[in-house]
Amino acid sequence: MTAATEYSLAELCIVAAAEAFRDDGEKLATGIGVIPRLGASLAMKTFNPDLMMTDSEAFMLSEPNPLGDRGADFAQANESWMGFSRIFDNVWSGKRHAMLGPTQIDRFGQTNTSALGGTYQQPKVMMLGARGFPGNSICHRNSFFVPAHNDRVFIDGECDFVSSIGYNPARLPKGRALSDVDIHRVITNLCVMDFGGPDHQLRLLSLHPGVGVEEVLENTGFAIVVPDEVPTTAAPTEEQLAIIAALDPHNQRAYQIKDNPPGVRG
Amino acid sequence: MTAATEYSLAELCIVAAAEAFRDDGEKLATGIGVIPRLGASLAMKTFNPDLMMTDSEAFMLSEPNPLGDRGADFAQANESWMGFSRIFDNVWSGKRHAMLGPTQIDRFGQTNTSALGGTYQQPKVMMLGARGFPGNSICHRNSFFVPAHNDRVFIDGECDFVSSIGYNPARLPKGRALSDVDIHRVITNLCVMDFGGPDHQLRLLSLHPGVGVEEVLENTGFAIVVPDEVPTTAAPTEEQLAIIAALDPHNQRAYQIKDNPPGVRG
Amino acid sequence: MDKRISAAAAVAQISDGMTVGIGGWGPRRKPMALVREILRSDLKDLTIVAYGGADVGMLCASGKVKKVIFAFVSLDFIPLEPYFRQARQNGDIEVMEVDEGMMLLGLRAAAWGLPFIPTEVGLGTDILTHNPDIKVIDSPYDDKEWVAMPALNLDVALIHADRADARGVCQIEGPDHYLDDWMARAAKNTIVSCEEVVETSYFQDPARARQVFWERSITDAVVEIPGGAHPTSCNPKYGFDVPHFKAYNASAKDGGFSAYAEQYLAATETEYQERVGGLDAIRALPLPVY
Amino acid sequence: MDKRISAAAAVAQISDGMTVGIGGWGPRRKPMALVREILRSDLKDLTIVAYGGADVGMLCASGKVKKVIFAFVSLDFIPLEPYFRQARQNGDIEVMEVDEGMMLLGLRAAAWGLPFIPTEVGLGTDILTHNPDIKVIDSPYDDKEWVAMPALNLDVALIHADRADARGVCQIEGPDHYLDDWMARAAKNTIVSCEEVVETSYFQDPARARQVFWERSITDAVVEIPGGAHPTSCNPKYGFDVPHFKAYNASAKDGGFSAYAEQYLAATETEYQERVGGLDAIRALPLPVY
Repeated sequence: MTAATEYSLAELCIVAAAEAFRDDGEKLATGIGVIPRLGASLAMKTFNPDLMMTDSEAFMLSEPNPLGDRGADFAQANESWMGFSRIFDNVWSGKRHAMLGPTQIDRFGQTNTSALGGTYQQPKVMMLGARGFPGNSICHRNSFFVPAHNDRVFIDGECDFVSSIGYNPARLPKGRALSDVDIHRVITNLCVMDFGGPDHQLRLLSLHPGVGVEEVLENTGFAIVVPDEVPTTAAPTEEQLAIIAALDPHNQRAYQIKDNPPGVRG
Repeated sequence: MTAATEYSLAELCIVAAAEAFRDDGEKLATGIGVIPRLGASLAMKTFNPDLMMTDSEAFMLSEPNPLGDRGADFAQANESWMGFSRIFDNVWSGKRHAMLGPTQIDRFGQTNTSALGGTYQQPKVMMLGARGFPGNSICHRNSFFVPAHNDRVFIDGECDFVSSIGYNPARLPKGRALSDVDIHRVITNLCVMDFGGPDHQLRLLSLHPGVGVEEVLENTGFAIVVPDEVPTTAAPTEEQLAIIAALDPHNQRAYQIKDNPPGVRG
Repeated sequence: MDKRISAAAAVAQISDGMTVGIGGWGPRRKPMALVREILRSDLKDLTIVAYGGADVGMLCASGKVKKVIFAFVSLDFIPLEPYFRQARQNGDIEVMEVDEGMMLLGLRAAAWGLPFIPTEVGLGTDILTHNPDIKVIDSPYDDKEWVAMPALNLDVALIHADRADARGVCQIEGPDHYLDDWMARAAKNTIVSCEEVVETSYFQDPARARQVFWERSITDAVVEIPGGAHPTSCNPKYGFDVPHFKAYNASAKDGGFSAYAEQYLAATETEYQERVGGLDAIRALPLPVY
Repeated sequence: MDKRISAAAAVAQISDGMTVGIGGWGPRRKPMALVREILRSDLKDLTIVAYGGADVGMLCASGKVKKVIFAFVSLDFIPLEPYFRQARQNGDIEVMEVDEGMMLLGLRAAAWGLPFIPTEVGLGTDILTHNPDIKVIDSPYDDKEWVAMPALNLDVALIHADRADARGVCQIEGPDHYLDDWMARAAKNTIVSCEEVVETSYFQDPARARQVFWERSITDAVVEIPGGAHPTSCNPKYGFDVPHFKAYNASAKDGGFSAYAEQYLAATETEYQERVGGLDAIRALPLPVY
C-alpha cells in the first residue's frame, strides 16, 4: 500500500470515486462516464468485492470489464441477465449507488440534466432529458462527479429544471423526510464534498493536492460548509494505479479532465 | 364432414366445447380439465387454427399436445415461453378464453370454487380457493363445463362464496356495465346454455340428444330461459372423432362423465 | 461474501409472527427441506404467503400458522390439500384469500416499494367482502373504481433453486420459475435452498446467466440441500413423488399429521431422505406430464 | 393467419394524431425502416413514446410530430440528438418529459389495462411541475403522497425483431429486448419489422422460444426488412453505424434534415440501403463495445 508520487488528477478522482463505494456492501454500482466507472470498478476489485456491476448492456458481471476494446479472446464474467427492464427492479429496491455528472447542481443537491435557459416550452439549450435521475434520486444512493468545478455547474439559485430530488424543504413530498434522500459524495477536479453540513448543506471533505479552499469557494455559486481542518484527498497507491491501468488499458482516463493535469498541482 | 352415429356423451361435450372457441380468433384458449382442454384443442386443430394454447406448464404451443404420456420421442411444438407470471399479462390484456368447472354457479353466472357452507372463518367444505377466477371473470371471456348438471351446481340463491364476477346488478362495480362480463357458454352433460336471456338470464341453447327440457329445468336450481324451439346439440363428425382420438390416445375422456354414457340416450 | 449456511441456521433467522413467502407452485419446486426445518423448530404464529401446496398444509397441520394469504392450496393431481382443508374446516387459521394475479401484484408492489397496485381483479367478488382491509379506490383518470391491492411485504422468502454460488447467484433451470423472483424481491430476507452449490464461473455462459432471475443482492442465505424440494418436483432434475403424496393425503384420514410426521419427518433432512428412499430415488422420480 | 405485409401497408395503418410507441433504446434496435416509411408518408401530428434516438429526431425534423413523451433522446456516443434538440429549442413540439422508469410503469399500466401505477418516482422534481396532468394521490395504506403514473396507451407500437414467423411469433436474439415487450403489450396495433421471416418450427427449440417476449396475439403485422434497424444496431447481427450517425449529426449544422433526407432517404428502403452501402455492409457493422 505505497502512496504513489506520480499520478494524474483523473487517477486521484478515480480513487476518490472508489472511496464513495467503500461502505455500500452489496449494491449495484453504476458509474456513468469513465472516471465514475473506473472508480466503481476499482472499489469492486479492492476493498468492496461485494459490489455488483453490469456490462452496461444486459448482464451483471462478477468481475468488472476493462474499458474499450477488449480483444476477440476476451470473455466477460457474466453472473446474471440484467437487461434494462430489470434495472428498474433494482433501482426501485434501493440496492444501487449511481455516480454521474449532472450539468447543474444547486445548493439543495438538486440536479439538472434536462434543459437550460429559455422557457420549458422552448429551452435555450436542450440536453439529455430527465433520464433516470428522478427515480435514482428518490430510490437509492447517488454521488456526483464534476470534471470542471465552476459556478455554471454549482449554480447560484435553483436548477433550471430539477431532474432529481435533493434536500429542498420546499419540494419535500408529503410523508417523507429530507434525510430519505441520500447524496453521498460530490467529487470534482478540485475536491471531495458531501451534503453533511447543517440542514444538508454542501460541505468540503477534502481538497485535492495543491488546491486551496478559496479556489473551491470562488468556483461554487453558493455557500458551502468548510470545516476548520480540511484534509488532502488521499493519493492513489501504486497498487491502485496498477489496477486502474489494467481496467483502462486504452487510457481513456487521460481524456476526462481538461489537459489531463497531474494529481499534484505544479 | 359426416355426422357420426356412435359417440360418447363426453365426445359430444368436447365438440360443444370446441364450438365455444369458434369465434375467438387469436386468444389463449385455456381448457381446465379433460373435456374443456380437448374442446379447445379440437377447435385449434380444425375451425380456429388461430387459437393459442400452452403446454399447461411454461410454453405456448403451435400444435396442441395430446393428453397423457406422449412417449420419449415426442417433441412438443413450442412457440414462445409462457411461464405463469406471463399468463397474467395475457389475462389482464383480455386476450384469453378459459373454460373450467366451478363447483357452484348461480343465476347471475357467479361461481364458487372456494368454500361451501358454514362460515367463512370455518367453512363446512374447503375447496381450492378463488384461484384465478376473480381475474379471469372480469378480464376476459369464460365458459363453464359441468359434467353433472344438478341443482347443487346450479344453485338456488347466491354462491356461498362468489369467486367470479357475474351479472349481478347488486355487485356491479362503479363505472362498469354488466355487459363487460363475458360468460360465453355453459356446457353440461345435458345441454348447452348461455347468459343471453333478458337481463343476462341463463338461456337454453341446445339439448343433447335424448334430453328433454324438463330434465334440465328440474336439475337447475333457478329459472332459465327456454326458447320456443330448442335445437339438438350437433353430433360430432367422424373427422372430429378421429381428431379427438388422436388428441386423447389414452382415452381419458371416458372417465369424465359418470359411467361414460353414449352421446345419444338409449 | 459467503452466504452458505445450514438449514437450521437459516430457519433460526425466522421469528414467531413473521410473514413468510414460500416459492414454487402447488406441488412444484417448493423449498420443502426448509419447510421441514420449520416443522422441527419452535416457530409459531407465522403468516404464510404462497401459491400453496403441501408446504402450507404441513405448516398448518403442525400449528405453525396464524394466517395464510393464498389464492389456492392444492397438490394438483390431488386437487384439495388435505391439511389446509382441515385447518380451514376447523376454523384454526385466519386467511386472506386473493386471486392468483392479485397475489402477484401484491408481491410486485412490495418489490417495488409501493403501497399498492391498482387492479380491477377482485371487483364484484367475495374477495372484497371477506377482506375489508383491501381498499377500493377511485382513479384520478377515470370514473371507475379499482381495487388497491396492497403490498405483500415479506419478512422472509423461502425458495428452492437448482444451483447457486456461495454469493447468492441462483439459477432456476426448469421451464418456469413461477413467481419466485417476486417472492425473493418482496422479502427483507431471502433464503434459498438449492440442489447444488457451484462456482461463480458456472454462470459465465449467457444461457445460464439468463436463468438467474434476481440479483445476488436479493439473496441473503444459500442452503445446499440436494433433493430439497421432495416430495414436490424440481424439474428438470426430478418430478413430484406421487406415492408419497398419496400417503400424505391418506394420512389426513388415518393417523393424522402426527403419524405422517412420525413416519417421515425425522430429526434431520438426511434421515428424512433415507426414509423416503434416498437421494438417488428422489432424483429418479419421473417428471409429470401435463 | 398470415400477418406479413409491406412497410407501406403497415404505415398506412397509422393515422394522423395517433400515439405511436417506438421500441429500442437510443441507438439500439430501432425500427428505423418503419420510421423511414413514416418519413415518406403524409402522416402528421403524431405523439411519439420512446426511449428515443434518431427515430425521434428524424420524425421531429420532418414535421411528423405534435408531441414527444420521453425520458431522454440520445445517440449514446453522441449524447444529444441534434434534431430533437432543434425541435425543442425552436419550441416546435409539445413534450411530456418523464423518468425512464415512469415510462416503463406507464407502458405496464397500459398493458395491464390499469389507469395508473403509483410510484414515488418524480416526486420533488420538475417532472411534476411541467406535467400537471400527472396526478399526485394519497394512498389508502399510508400517509405518503404518490405519483399516479398514467397508462401510456399506444395506438401503434413499432418494433424491430430478429426473426418472426408469418403468424407474429417474434424473436429478439440480442442480449436485451429493452422495453419492447411493454411497448408491444401497451399498443392496440403492434407492427414488427424483422431481419428474417422464419417457419414456426424455428421456435421449437426452448432456447429460441425463450427469446420470444410476447404472445403472437400481441403482434398485428410482420414486415420483413433485413437491415431494417440501420443506422441503429441489431445485436448480434450488426452494430450501429458510427460514420452514418456522425454525418447525420453534422447535417443538423450543415444543410439540415432536408439535406440528410435528400442524400439518404430515397423513395424505397432498397434504394436507402444501396445509398448507405448495401445490406452486406450493414451486416458487417461491428458491435459496439460498452
